[in-house]
Amino acid sequence: MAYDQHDHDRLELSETQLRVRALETVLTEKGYVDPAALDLLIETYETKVGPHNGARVVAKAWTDPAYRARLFKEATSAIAELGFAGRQGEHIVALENTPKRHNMVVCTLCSCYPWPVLGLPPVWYKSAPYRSRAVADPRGVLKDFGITLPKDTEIRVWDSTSEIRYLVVPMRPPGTEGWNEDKLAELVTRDSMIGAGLPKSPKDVK
Amino acid sequence: MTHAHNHGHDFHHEHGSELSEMQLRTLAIETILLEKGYIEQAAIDELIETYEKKIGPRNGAQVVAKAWVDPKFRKWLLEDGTAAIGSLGFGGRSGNHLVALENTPLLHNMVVCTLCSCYPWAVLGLPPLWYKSAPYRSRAVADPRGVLKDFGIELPKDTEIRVWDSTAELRYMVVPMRPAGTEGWSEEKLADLVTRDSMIGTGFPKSPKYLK
Amino acid sequence: MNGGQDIGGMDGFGPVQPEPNEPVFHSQWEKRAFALTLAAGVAGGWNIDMSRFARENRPPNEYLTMSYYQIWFAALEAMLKERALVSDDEIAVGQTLKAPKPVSCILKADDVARVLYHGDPTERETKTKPAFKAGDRVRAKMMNPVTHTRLPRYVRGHLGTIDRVIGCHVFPDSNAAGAGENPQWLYTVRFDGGELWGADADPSVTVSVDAWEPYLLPT
Amino acid sequence: MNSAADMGGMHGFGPVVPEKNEPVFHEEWEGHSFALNMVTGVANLWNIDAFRFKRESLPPPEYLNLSYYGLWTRTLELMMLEYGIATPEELKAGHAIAPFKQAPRAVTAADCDNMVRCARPFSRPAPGPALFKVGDKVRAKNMHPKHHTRLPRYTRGHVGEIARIVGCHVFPDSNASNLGEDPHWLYTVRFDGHELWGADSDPKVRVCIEAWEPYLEKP
Repeated sequence: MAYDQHDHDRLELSETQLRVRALETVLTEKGYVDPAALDLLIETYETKVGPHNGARVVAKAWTDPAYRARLFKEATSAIAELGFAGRQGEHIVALENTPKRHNMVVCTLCSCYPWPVLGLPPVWYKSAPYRSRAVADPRGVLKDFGITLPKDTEIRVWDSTSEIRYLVVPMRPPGTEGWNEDKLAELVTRDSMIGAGLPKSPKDVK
Repeated sequence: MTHAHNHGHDFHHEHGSELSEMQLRTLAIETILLEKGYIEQAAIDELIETYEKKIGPRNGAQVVAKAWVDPKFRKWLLEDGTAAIGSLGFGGRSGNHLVALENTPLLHNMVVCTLCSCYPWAVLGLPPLWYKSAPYRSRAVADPRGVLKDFGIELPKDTEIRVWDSTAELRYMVVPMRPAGTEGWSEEKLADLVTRDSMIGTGFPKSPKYLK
Repeated sequence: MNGGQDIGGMDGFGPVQPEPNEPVFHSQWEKRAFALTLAAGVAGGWNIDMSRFARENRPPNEYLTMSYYQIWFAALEAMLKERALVSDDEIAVGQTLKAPKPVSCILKADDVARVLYHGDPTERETKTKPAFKAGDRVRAKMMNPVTHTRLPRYVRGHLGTIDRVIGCHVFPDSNAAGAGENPQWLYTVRFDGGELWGADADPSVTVSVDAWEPYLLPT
Repeated sequence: MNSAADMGGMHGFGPVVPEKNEPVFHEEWEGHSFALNMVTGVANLWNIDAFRFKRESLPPPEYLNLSYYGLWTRTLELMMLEYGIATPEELKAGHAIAPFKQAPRAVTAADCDNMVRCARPFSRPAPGPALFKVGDKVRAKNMHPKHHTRLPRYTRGHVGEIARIVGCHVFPDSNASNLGEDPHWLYTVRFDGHELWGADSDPKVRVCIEAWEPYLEKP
């Protein structure tokens, strides 16, 4: 009896599926797109580019103070040193979480997201609940992720309205002294680089 | 009290659409309220009959026509809409606090409810679909001239447009300007010129040509 | 435009629901729609601001009901049709019915890696000086254009502080309309939560947006 | 709350499309949805502000996609559930399921006739003097409560002028949450179009709203 969003979605989806196939056929026939390019694009974002890139950046910033300084001064080039650059990451700014300040990234107007370091955004990042509430009630949103910050922690929300893309550098978890970059990178979650999560605890990796 | 079906309210069936689902769901609510003794069937019938047949823009048209011919009534109407309109026997639901807005050559009034669909039922009946629609509700306050264009109306650029957003329980009706060429007409004849839209502010009264 | 996309501060959408182990794409057609959007953009020659406007320029009820890649795909169809590269009847039957129009270039598989790595930077040279410097107080303009803009409604009319002068960047309001890049100084502007959301707001929250100079007024 | 109902100033919904010779109800069930809403009001099962709050609390995609009376029926269902008038099983079955409590008294046609004709004013005795007088400049508070409110978002933070002191009226913000009528002074406040929509807007447009005293502050 209730409005069933699911049924609605299913119907819509099958129709969209058919239209996508039809359009791909026509665009390929007309020579506007190269089918091999399509496959490569999908492969790139499905397997190559993803949060593991960002995790490398964060782990290096945790262990290498000179790199950390470069990252906060000029993130785009510091990140390019590790080979990550390009589409939807032409102008990257790194945001430093501290015990007093927590950063959180959103795009209220669409879904801007730093692709070269985090890959494509998850559905929740693009959803109306996140986009509508992150700017007005970030603490409430963090609760949806099971996170409660101390009341006096400043929360800085960054709404990605231009082509600047933001990457949160979370705080290095205690108990990771002497860890190498590879091991540290395993602690860095995607959500911690958006500001909707924290890195894993060292216990989870040992 | 038995099933609503037994009282001559067999809803039309339209399978597979939102409508058929809404028919069933509305019927379910009605049946439960009847069975539990919250309402009598006759109350439902009476309400539908009232708003479908008895109360409508004809009420408002009488108010406007009287204001056009009777300067004392006009003054009273603009000062205390509820009392003046009440003197013609109109009031009650969605007409407890009525305010009449006077259109002049320099000022055009237009009524909307951006937050829901508040409307002066007592003088205009139930609102038309467009009044309750998102296009009207979203645009009337920001682009009233554009909305008037949707109704085929263009006002002089220097006419002030005053939009009234019905956020409280006050209900507004617009008193349009009396069309020229109606000198000496009776109230009844004048009332025929007064359209619903002219009392919302999205239209003008009919031209006397249409009645002659 | 004040469309279905501009939802910062709106209530009623419910909680955020992260999906454990979310795949990059949820179905085959999403992958194709994604790749088609990127690839066809090269042939179609539109810019990112035109794409954004094509996505948001639909009835808000539709926008808020469609899934993410449905919106992308609908915008792709609209832009292709607008430029007469594909027609409705061709999509309906899934066949080419009209001869292709010549296009200046298409995305070849060999170029994918290079094109993605190079991206599409929006910073531009300028001889002008920025009107504001870090620390300046500014007011976001009260403006409600029906065309594309990147100034969210929830900051309009509010006072903020210039956090950073970013540089001179392509101005989306012009670029989306095909009126040229019209580069403008871009700033990060920080607003206090209390300024945006009223006296009852959480005092520990600030919100920053990137705003082009034409969006800002001195105080 | 900043709900989908609060759509003043939104773009993208398209033109207003008046219907020639529009019937009062387009479907028979619409008349019933309407009448049911009226009788439940007469039966005092809930107050009008609580009903409005429930209606606007629907998720925006649902609110914006339901037809007008579809929205009423949906809200009635939710109110019946919340106020214990029906169970989910009963709504699904479409009739009362024993055992249930009989209502103390059924609403009759005479009650409805009375409701239609007789005044049921929302004005109340004033608890004190009015804070503002006609001609005073006032600012609509920048507030974003999670509860029901009748201060549209497009006026918040803006300066207008008191055009009229209406009286002392039931306060919807309190009434909708069943916290009592809490009457407050009610004013008609007039805003210039420029103030609401910016310098590019039509200089001859003014917008009036009714605002309760707690919505207003000295500018």
